[in-house]
Amino acid sequence: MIESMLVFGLVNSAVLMLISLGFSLTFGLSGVANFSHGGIYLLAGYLAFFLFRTLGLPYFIAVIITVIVTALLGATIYKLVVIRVRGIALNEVIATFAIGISILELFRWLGFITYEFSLPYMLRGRLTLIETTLDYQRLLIILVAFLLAVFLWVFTHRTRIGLALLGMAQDEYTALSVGIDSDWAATYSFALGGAFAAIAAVMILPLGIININIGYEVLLIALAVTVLGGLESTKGLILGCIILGYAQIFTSTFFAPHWKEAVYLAAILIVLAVKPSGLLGKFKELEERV
Amino acid sequence: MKKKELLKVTGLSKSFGGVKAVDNVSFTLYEGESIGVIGPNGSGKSTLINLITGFLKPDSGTVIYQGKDITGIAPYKAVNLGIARSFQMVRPFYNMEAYKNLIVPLYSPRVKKQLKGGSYGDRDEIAIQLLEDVGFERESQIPYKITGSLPHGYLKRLELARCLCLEPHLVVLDELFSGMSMSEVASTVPILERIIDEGRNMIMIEHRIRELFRIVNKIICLNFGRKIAEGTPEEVMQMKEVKEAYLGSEGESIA
Amino acid sequence: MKAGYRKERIDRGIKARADDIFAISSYREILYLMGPRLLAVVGLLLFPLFKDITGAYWQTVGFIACIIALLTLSWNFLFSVGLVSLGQAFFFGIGAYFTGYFNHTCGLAPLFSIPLATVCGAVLCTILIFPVLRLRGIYFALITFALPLFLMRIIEATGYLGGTEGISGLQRLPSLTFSVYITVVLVLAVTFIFLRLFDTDYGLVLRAIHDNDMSVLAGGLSVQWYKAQAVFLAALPATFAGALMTHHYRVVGMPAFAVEYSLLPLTAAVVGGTGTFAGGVLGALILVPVSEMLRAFGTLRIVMYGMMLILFVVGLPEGIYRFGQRKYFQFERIVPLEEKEK
Amino acid sequence: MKKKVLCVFLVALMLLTVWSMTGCAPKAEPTKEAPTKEAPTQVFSGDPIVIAVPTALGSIEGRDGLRAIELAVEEINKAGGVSLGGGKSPFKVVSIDTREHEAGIPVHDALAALERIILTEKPHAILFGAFRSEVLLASMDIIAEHKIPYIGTTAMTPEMEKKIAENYDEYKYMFRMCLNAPYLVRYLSQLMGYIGEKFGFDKAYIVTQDVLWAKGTGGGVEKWFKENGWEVVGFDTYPTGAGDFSSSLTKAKRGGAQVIVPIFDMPQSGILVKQARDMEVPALLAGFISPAAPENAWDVFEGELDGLINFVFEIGPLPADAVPKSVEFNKKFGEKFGESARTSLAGHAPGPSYDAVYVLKEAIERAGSLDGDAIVKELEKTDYQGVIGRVKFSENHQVIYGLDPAEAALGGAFQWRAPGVRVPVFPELIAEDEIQLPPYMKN
Repeated sequence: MIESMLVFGLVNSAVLMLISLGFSLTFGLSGVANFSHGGIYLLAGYLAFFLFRTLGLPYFIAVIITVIVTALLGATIYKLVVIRVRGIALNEVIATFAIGISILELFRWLGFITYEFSLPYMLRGRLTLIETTLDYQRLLIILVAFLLAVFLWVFTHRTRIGLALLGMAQDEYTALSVGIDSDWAATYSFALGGAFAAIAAVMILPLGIININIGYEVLLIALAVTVLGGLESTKGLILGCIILGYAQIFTSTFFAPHWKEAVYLAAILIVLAVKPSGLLGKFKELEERV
Repeated sequence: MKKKELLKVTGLSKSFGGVKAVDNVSFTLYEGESIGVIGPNGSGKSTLINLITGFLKPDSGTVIYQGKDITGIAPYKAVNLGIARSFQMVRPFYNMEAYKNLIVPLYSPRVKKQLKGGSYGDRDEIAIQLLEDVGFERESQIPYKITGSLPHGYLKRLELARCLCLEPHLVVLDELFSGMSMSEVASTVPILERIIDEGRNMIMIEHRIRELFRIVNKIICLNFGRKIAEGTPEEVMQMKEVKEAYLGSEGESIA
Repeated sequence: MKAGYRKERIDRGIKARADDIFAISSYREILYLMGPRLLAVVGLLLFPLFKDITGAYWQTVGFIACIIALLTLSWNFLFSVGLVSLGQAFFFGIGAYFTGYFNHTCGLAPLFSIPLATVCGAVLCTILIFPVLRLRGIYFALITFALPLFLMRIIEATGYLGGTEGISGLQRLPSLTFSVYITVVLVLAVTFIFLRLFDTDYGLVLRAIHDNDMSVLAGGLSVQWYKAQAVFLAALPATFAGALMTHHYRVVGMPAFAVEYSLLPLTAAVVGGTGTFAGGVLGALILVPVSEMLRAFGTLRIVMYGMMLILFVVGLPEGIYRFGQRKYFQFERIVPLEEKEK
Repeated sequence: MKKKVLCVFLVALMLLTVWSMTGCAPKAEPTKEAPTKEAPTQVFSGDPIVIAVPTALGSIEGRDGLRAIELAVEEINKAGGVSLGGGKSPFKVVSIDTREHEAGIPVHDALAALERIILTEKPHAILFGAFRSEVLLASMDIIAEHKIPYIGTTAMTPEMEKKIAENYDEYKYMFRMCLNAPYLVRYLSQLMGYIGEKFGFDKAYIVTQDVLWAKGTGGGVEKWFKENGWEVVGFDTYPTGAGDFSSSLTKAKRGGAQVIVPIFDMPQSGILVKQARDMEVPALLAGFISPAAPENAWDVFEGELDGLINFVFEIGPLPADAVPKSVEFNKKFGEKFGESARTSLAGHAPGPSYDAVYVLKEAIERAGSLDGDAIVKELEKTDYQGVIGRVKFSENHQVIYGLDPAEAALGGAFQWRAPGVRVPVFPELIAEDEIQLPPYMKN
């Protein structure tokens, strides 16, 4: 029992991590909470489905095209809409949320409601460890989540672009004064956020069936993890995912599965009430007393 | 004669993400005195003020005001004890008429209830009166203009007026003169002098040393969050550390 | 517009005078200033009388529009204090459940259960939100976004208050006309009261919090305490809306926390102009009937909402109310740059 | 300051629109129902008989149900129409989206749609009806007020019959042709009994969605298990939208459950099927998983379905040779809407929706009138052989379901077999093969 909980807690954490990486990245680097994350995620799923099943492209190529297209979409959303409302938090949220629900509900209207949309596993097969059977797809999810987290850390701490973005996030004025273009940086972060959402989608959606309501769920998960872990902190994000992932598995094993969904929301509420900057965040502004 | 302690700060520290913004600062302000705080940019002056007035919670150390421990007190409570402050970056209510800005402090419990002499009467009238005191021309339209359209110098004086509304016993001014023109500074100095004459105490952060020395009778110099000097203006300016720290850093920050 | 020309705005004559002088100036000018208000008030009050012409269905739509208008008023109140709510459903649902509980379990008649639920609901909302009032902007918005969903999950998981089934068989209200009238009157009354309130010194303090909460603190006022009062006042119309709607449909369940109750007021406020009470009401009165007319388009209507939101946020952030106000009081004309005075 | 010019203008505009919209729509029709109340015999007018379909058209059940109704109406109209008052009147279908399937939509919104279609279209009958149970119950009062025959074919709550029994005169207009929850329990328990007997199984694990009908069904099956000497290893309910079932599956595996009974109608339940295979849970899945019901599911799940036993609530979408009309229905549906529409046909609602039109036609012809009360009286006498078997209403207006298509309407179960065929296995009279253990349980 315990070992299976440990394993599936890890899987669950990795799923949360993949889902929220893109959102958290955009939020951390550009300061914009991209509420269209769920929409982009689902769009990536349907796009991959279209390329793979309808056009019959090899899955690997379909995935790459999907990632590229969603990255472009992310950048376009920023260039077309977000840039015009930048800086007014409420309007950013409204605009991106409106884009998100527009994407989702457009799919619903187009008739993407049947049960025929699914993506294939990337790796088939399974292995058994201490009486717990785990399939390769879930192992792959753990691996990819880990790799992306490492990539993110290296990217923001070791590469020029990443450092520029991070500098931007920490102090926009200073960054501007040393010649970093704020819009360029934000466009970049939106594109990366979109690409990450697409990677998450092609990794996670094969586990089940693509459905529109997942888009809303994804947004909620991303919010919960980001708030819990703290902004601009990769370590916080990982910690947040692990806490949430295991909390869910434990509640559903020891209480009842229907408490599981309450865990995200409770996390958002408790963290914001007790330590608004998140577990490892150091957002000075939030520590200010009002 | 024994001077009465008004504000006693001991061992105050605050760090932001590993950087010590204020490091073990102690000083005492006696009744009837005024202190000027100087130091290069980023030396922790504003943080110190935020700690005293409750806008930040110190990591360690105590603040005693009139014999009462007010460490980490809520800012509005500090105000109601008589500590009024101004902000370095002006923070007026941009969408209101200038005089309406003063209605808010006039609405505070200190002014409403604690002050002797009862009610202030019509708040609008008092607000305009106060604005006139800090140099808003009464006959002009300026007090009735939307705050967002006023020039910076007026906003600074508005900050001052807001402090005065509160009938404070201790006025804390954070770089009041920055952003004011020479003539504005010249006309504001007498106002500050009058405030002190009225028996109020003052803590002033200031870069304009000459005006500062006219007003205060004690100086504290901070560098990298630490107090490096304390004394009368003349004494402090003679100290070597002060000269080095102050001028050296100033030179750097220009570069 | 061609280069060398500019748009010039000129106030219509009447605006040049002070607000208190016009009353004695002339009949026409009084009408010019008062007319729009009177027309709105009278129009709304007469609406329920035209039941035969509009049919019961559009009366129902009017009723729902007024309910959403109440939620929008509440949203705008919170906005005016600097609190952005993404979850008006929270207030609505709490009011709804309170009245359901009072009516079903305690057997109180709607006459008592609705007012009681309004007040108790507002108190509970204030208590629940109090710990997070220090948060600003998007962080507060997140809380309000999560709260109704959380309460919904709690009710689902624990099965309290009827669980997933909800409480049904509540007492009904006398008639549709009654419901429409009571909401119309309340929308007008709440708009009036809120507008008046924000003209007093107390309202000034609330507006000041929206502008700059640090300065309010420096002015010696407890921002959190005033925000709490504001939440209480803003919650009143919303919890009332929930309570009334519950009795109108005689059922309360988890859908009382439905996202629609958060989304519609938000959209209405943005369309009408954030921070304007009359604008919000106007937004709701436009949006709800439009939403009904778009029913044939299925979920495409949500896409249209989305587009509308983006258009307004990007293109007309002031909202139609302020836009209309400007058009009513000002001429616009194109003048060549050379003629510029000064 | 606060001048409400535009406000007024737009309110006036709104009022105007309202007037114009309500003003032009009905007017001509209201006379139609009025005379029938005095004289039950209808004079032939040639006007179409209006069938209203107010439901969640954005849901898969709603969409397929409406298509089934359109198919039946087209057939009837092609054959001349409904004999009424000495002539033949065609049917006309009007539909409105109640948006019930959208998570954020409150009950009132669906009711408003129902009211709207009743008031503006003046339908003579309502088919399909509410999608969610709570909407069905809440709309009963509206139907009672307007006295329109209402044949529901999706929402499954047994509360409806209870309310009809309590207050027949008010609620007698409500009928239901689809399965209700108690029947589903009965079917499931019979299936379990059959499986238990055949393979000697006595350990089960129940997993349901956290919605009224699924939980109720799960509870009913649990009760049956306990009464019949089975061990119920666990009973979990998952919120709609859950995406990970590992905790239940682990428990099931540890507890040695031989049968897992899933009861879900959410798309994410597809994860359950896949995850059960991924975790190599050695148990037979037998229950209802909506995504695994349509014919194209085999490809969607990439063959992971082998051995799964799934219910089809009403057999229409599952062609069974024992009910010839169901085969015919599938063929016609495929011809009209295309093969891909047929292979994704929902396992719930299309069958009874199709039959409901014929049942209504016969009732109207027998009544010789469009008066609600008269139609209701004739509907109660219905005895019709359709795609779901034999349609007869109980005294509480629920179609009787049973095991024999010649005796009653039928729900059925099929088993997925490689290479992607749905083999009807239950009830015995329509079974085309015996239930087999899935390949992974054979060794």
